[in-house]
Amino acid sequence: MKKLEIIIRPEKLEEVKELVNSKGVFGMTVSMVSGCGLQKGRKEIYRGTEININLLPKIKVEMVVKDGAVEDLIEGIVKVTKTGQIGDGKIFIYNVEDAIKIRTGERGDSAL
Amino acid sequence: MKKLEIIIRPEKLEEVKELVNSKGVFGMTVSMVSGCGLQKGRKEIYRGTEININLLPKIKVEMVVKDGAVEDLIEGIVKVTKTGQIGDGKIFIYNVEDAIKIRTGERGDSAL
Amino acid sequence: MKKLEIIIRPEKLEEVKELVNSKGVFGMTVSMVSGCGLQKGRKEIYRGTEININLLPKIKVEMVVKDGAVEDLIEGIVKVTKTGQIGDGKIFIYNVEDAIKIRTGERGDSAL
Amino acid sequence: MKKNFMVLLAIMMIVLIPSAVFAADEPTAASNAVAINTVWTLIAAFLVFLMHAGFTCVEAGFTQAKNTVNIIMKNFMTVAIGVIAFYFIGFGFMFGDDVLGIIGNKGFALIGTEGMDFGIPLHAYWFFQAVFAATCATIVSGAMAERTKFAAYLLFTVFVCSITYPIIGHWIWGGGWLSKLGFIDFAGSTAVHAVGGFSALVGASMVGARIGKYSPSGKVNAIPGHSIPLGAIGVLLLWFGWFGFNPGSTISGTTPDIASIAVTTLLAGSAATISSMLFSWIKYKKPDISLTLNGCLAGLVAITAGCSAVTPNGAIIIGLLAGVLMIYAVEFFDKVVKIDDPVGAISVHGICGGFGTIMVGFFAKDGGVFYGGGFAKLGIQTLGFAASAAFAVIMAFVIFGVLKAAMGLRVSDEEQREGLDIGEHGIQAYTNISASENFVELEL
Amino acid sequence: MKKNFMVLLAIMMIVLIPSAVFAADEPTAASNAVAINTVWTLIAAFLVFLMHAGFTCVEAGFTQAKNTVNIIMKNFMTVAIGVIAFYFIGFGFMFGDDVLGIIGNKGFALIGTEGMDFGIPLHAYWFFQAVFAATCATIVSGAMAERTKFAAYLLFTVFVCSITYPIIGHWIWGGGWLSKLGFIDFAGSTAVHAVGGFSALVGASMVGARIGKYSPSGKVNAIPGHSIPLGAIGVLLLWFGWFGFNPGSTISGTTPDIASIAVTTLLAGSAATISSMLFSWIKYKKPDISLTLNGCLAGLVAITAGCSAVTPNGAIIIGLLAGVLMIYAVEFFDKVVKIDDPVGAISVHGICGGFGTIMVGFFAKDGGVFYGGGFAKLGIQTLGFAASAAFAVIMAFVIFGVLKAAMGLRVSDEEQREGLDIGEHGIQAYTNISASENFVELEL
Amino acid sequence: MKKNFMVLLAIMMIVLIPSAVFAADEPTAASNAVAINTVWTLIAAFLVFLMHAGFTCVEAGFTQAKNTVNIIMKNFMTVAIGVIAFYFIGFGFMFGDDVLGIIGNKGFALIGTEGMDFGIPLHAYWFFQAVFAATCATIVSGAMAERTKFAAYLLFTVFVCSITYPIIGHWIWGGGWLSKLGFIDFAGSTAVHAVGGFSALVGASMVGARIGKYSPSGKVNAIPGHSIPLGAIGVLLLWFGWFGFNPGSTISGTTPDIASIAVTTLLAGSAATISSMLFSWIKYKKPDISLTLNGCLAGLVAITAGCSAVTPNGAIIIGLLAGVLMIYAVEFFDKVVKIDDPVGAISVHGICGGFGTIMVGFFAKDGGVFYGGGFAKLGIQTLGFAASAAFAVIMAFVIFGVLKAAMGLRVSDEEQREGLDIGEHGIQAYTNISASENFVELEL
Ligand SMILES: Nc1ncnc2c1ncn2[C@@H]1O[C@H](COP(=O)(O)OP(=O)(O)O)[C@@H](O)[C@H]1O
Ligand SMILES: Nc1ncnc2c1ncn2[C@@H]1O[C@H](COP(=O)(O)OP(=O)(O)O)[C@@H](O)[C@H]1O
Ligand SMILES: Nc1ncnc2c1ncn2[C@@H]1O[C@H](COP(=O)(O)OP(=O)(O)O)[C@@H](O)[C@H]1O
Repeated sequence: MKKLEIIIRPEKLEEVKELVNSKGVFGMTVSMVSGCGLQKGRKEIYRGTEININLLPKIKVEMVVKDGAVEDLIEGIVKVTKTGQIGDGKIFIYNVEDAIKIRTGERGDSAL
Repeated sequence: MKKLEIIIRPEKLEEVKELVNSKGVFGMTVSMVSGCGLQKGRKEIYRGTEININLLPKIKVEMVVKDGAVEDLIEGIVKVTKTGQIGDGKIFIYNVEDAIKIRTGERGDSAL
Repeated sequence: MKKLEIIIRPEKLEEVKELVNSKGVFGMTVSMVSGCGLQKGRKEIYRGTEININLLPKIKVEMVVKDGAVEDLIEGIVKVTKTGQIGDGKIFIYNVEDAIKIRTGERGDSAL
Repeated sequence: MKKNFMVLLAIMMIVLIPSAVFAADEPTAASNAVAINTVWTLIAAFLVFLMHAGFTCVEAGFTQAKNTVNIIMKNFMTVAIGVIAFYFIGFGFMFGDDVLGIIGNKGFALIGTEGMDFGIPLHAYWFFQAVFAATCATIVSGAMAERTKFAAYLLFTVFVCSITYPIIGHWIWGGGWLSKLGFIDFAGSTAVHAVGGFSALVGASMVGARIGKYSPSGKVNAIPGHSIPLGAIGVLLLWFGWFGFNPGSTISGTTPDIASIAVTTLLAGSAATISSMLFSWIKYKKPDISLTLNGCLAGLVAITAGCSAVTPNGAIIIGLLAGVLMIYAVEFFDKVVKIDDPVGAISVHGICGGFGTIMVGFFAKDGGVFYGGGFAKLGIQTLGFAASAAFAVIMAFVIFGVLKAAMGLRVSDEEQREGLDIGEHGIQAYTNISASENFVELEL
Repeated sequence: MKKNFMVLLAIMMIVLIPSAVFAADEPTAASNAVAINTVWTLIAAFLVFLMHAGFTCVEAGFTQAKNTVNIIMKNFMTVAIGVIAFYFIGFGFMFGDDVLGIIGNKGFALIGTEGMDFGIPLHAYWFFQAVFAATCATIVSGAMAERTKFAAYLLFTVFVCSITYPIIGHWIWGGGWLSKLGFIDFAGSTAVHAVGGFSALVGASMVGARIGKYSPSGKVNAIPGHSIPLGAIGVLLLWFGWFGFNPGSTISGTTPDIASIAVTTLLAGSAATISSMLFSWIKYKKPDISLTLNGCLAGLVAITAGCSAVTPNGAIIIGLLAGVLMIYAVEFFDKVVKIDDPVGAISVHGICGGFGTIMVGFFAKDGGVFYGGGFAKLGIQTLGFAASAAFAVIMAFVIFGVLKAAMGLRVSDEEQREGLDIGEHGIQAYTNISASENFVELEL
Repeated sequence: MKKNFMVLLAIMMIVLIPSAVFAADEPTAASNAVAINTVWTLIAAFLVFLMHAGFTCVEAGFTQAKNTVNIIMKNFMTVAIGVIAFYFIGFGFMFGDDVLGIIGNKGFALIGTEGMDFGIPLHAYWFFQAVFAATCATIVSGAMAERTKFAAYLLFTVFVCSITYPIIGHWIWGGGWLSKLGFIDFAGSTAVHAVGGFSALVGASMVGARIGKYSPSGKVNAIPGHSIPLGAIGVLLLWFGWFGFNPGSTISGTTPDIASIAVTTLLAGSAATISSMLFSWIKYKKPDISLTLNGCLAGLVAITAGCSAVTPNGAIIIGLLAGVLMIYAVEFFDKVVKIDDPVGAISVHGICGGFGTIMVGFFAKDGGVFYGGGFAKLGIQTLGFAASAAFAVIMAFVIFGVLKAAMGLRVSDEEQREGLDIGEHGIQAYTNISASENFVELEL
């Protein structure tokens, strides 16, 4: 099992959800995060004083999937989330040692 | 060291905290997330138009523990968080390569 | 590639950002979390009734970096975030199997 | 309000002319006096209307975010339903010709009102009374918040504004038996607040506590409200509205009483704010904002009965006591009798309403115990409060009993956990993210 | 407002003395009557002013958090710009001497106002009219929210408050052709609300829908507002302000009409609240708070034309119908014509404004169809509404057309996605964390 | 307010009868005039009361979420403490018989007030003055927000409302030396706003800047407020309340001045809103909402002194200038003298209060420089402002100095970082999640 940790622009979440559904993956966990990278934020002015906003809103999608599903998913996600502008985000891949489905107690791949 | 990443229903957090305390684990990090899985959300109507709410509020609890503590904790957590209804959540287990306690600089198991 | 997962006091975020910039690391993802550990929270009183607040606000910083950069970063981060009081936080290190930069499709170290 | 015969007589003496003589031709001193009284009463009524915004904010702020839509809907519908119920039914029971000292008999839908004379045009008087009526019901919504079925609450409102409140109002202000006894409840510590508060007591106890309020072990848990700023804005709007509620209850702008009533209202509210802040500071080590805000309301509720009868110093003392009494009352209901009242409505309106009514017996410049008036007035005040509260309790018991049997008062535990906003209204109060072409709704 | 000649005559008959006779020496009945009228008009105007807070809250609550600063700025600037534009230009067009029944010709910057007599001091009259004027423009901001350029909106406001509204206002209240025909629009269902609503219709359709509102496939998506409590506070403030808007439009506190107008306003709002709640409950299975809040406003808009002309029962019926009509209108614009109106301004103000104006033809006690008055009044009401709406549409078309050509109406898609707060004002409405020596700003 | 002898004389000439003659029997023109004045003054006072809600919202919105409970408590307690302090002490110093032009000597706790005549019932006059008094102290809370000890602030409030404000108020409105000189400060640009603003200047500099406001390197950091909507609602409520503050200061509803004062107040606020928006747009590239909201207040503060003395055009010019001046003042205090004022209170109330007072010397229709009146008036205006500001500064210096020595003004750095809500009140303003049987409190 692998975990895909996908950092995307907020407005791309809906498309990722649709893609993922179409690939037969059902579970995912989403959170609101802030990020910076090459995209360096922007300057704002508040009451005449500059503020550097260097963390921009992003969405993090976490998905634990079977080993075999990884490559296909990555390809699909890159396709729907890419705009070509900096700030598009990243996908990180981790190994997952085990998974437990609380409702049933199942473990391993069948817990997904 | 292993990390348990536990996705639960929001109302189960308090019980998890109590359980974990009773097992002698002290550290954990909690965040608000949204998730979907088999539980598919619900339809709402706003001003006459349907909205699909397919991400439901969940709580993510992260806990880094010694290798030996994993199985016992899993068992306990499943017990307190299981309702048998879909939407109960998952536990994912990851390997942690190292841990540092910032206050003391200690590393490894003694940093937990 | 390794992921550093750094739990710190909220007021230390700015210093971590500066440090990390100075080390030539550009990407990071930040989220608001709540945590407990040795620091056990506090008691509050609401309308005459006690409440135990045992989850305190923390900031989680996630940074995926090249293997070689890890130790130097840890040292720097510990230096700027340490106050010596309990509640300073932890750094956890995970292995990252792969990374993809969505904008370009690059993978591995060059995706960071 | 007609209050009692004496006030009525006084007003009539001042006016001395039928209200129909409203500047038909050239203005006269008499027609101008009617105009001043009308303008005053209407503006006061507008301020009372705004109290509904105050109640909405207080109750929403002091409850959880997941029930915010529901509590707002309850408060908002209370105005609408209360006004319509009072129009078709309540006003007639309250101000129609007296039947046996108990109930009025005409004026339903403003029909048959010829000959009714309130010193100002009937519509102005009716308007003031109508916005008043709805405040009584709205008190109940706060005490029953976060677990009561929406439909059940709405039906209860219909009954309170049609029957309970108008009947007690008739006793006190409509020429009924209490007004004949000389019972003083100038702007409604009993008629509005205690009636609301004691109805709330019955409602809150019949619907049961919120899940999690009382642990099986008997431990009492706090469930903090989700927005203190909302609660504070609400209290300030209520205080503002109270300057319509109390001074406006003269139904006359040509009496200097309006000024002294404004003064007692201001002083009592201020004194209670200070005493509850200090007392919470001493008792719980830190000045508690939620009790201080409640304390202010407690003082205002307490002065409402006697605002025209006591001195400024009397108002300050009543306020100081009410602020402290309320804190004890909150603890008592919360921890001893274990009736779950999320916003403290029973203590603020019920207990302090009763307290304020009885204090008139002590502090009335004219006839109070402390002014050498003996105990007669005190007796009447106590009787009036007790009878009204008892009637409110009985009525609430009957109405909620029937509703409970017919449809149930309480939402399912699952709905309660998820929040009544989703369960009853299918929407949440706050939406955090919403971006992108294909609309994103995150449930955070 | 001068309303029409008859009302004007009536006021003058009552006053009978030039307003200059304002208690120069000793007060007289006549000078007191002027004082009462002045006090009443000013206080009513203050309440109308507060409606701007109401609009601000409603529009902010019903749109997304990322556009909150922008919508607040629009509403806030509308007051300021509207007042100044009305001072220099609008008032003169509206209330100057009539030219061909179409436009006024003096009183710009309050110059040349000698001889103008409104029964109360000129400044009091002007003040009331000025705060009124800005409400008309503010309606448009809601319908065009979340995608319109700030500068373009501001310029539009200048024109509406200088030209569109004053000219139509002249027709109806300033002695123009509609007032000569006997058109009844007491407090402005047409002059204010329909004019605002139909301008909004043009604006919303010319600026186009928000990204994501209509999927390429034609699917209609909902974009929920970010804060229901804000929206609800706004509606309650608006309702409160409406008691200045309608009863204050008498410009006289010495007429008993102020009371009956307050009553019809209260009843129509309540009835519409109830009907829209029930209808949304039936239609969508749950009582929808956002439609209920809109429903209340729909009832208030609808009664505004006839508030002094209909009976309480008439007001209730008009309110009940408006509450339901508004829901159909919202669906119609949202799903059939696909004009994206985030807050429902077109339906509430445009449609229900027209509906209320026409209903006067049926429900006017004096001359309405249902009171045996035949169809003459109905015809005039329909004509008056149609002419005003048509003129508003044309003006909006011209003004927005020029602005679109000159500077564009719509922000870039990128700015819209990120939110207009950042794009237009460089700041966000809510800041969640901020701690530490080196200031932390998290964009969460 | 008594303002000065001339106004007092004028009022007495109008009234001509002791205020006791308040419709004892049949209403007369004289008794009606008193009633109109009383009704007007009370309603104006109610609006002034609501300004406390405005201040609360503005100060809470423009500061950080972690200090929201604290700032609300400060504003709320200011009303309560201010009123009680003014009752027992302040009123006597302000309006008792004049002693050497400096201080009043009776009327404490409303004792010994026989023979005091303000043209309206004493209680009405007192009420208006009492709600006024508290506004002065509340200005200070904003400038010292986010780092000041709660207890120290409360004690300061007691002194301001008992001593500082009443003494200066006596000079200006109570028959003291400035009123004898003919100093014009109609509704308190100096007496209320500059006194508050200059006290705030001392307080903010003595308590020191918030952690993180100024980096060791000298860099100035911005610390954005947590809720713009709250701030905007606050400004609109303040503007609404200002229509009580300025026109109500006539203490008379029978003078046409109430209308022209309302007009100047509306125009100055609007003009300042526009000028500050445009100026921030030019200077910082985008229209800044927080400066625009402050700009509106700056214009209102500036017109307060001369609202009855200048023309509408004069009001517009004063407003335009104040809007721009305020922005320079904010920059000056923020970046040059480095006094940390989170809400801009010093600039808005202190600087624009002084500016407005002095502008009367130029723009007064009667005696202003621009109306050929020479420089005498200008001199008196400048003197009056300077003397009052100096006295306020000295008093603040003494009071805060003593408090600092006795108990400290500033909370610990740790408390400041965590937020004063937890430190001083043990509770947070917003609670996000709360669910389940065993109550869950997430500190997010
Ligand atoms: N090394 C990293 N570790 C963790 N998160 C990262 C890292 N690099 C980028 N991110 C996340 O990805 C987001 C997009 O990265 P950015 O460099 O701005 O754009 P791009 O990847 O398109 O060049 C960042 O805002 C951050 O949340
Ligand atoms: N494959 C997955 N990867 C990440 N998170 C998941 C995955 N599957 C489920 N989850 C998380 O667990 C929650 C519960 O899952 P769900 O399938 O609805 O219930 P159950 O596990 O009881 O069948 C989801 O809301 C989601 O947050
Ligand atoms: N074992 C753990 N697993 C996950 N998070 C932890 C763990 N231990 C500590 N944390 C996080 O680190 C924070 C600080 O830990 P704490 O024990 O309070 O302080 P310290 O590490 O200085 O002794 C906690 O609030 C929690 O968020």
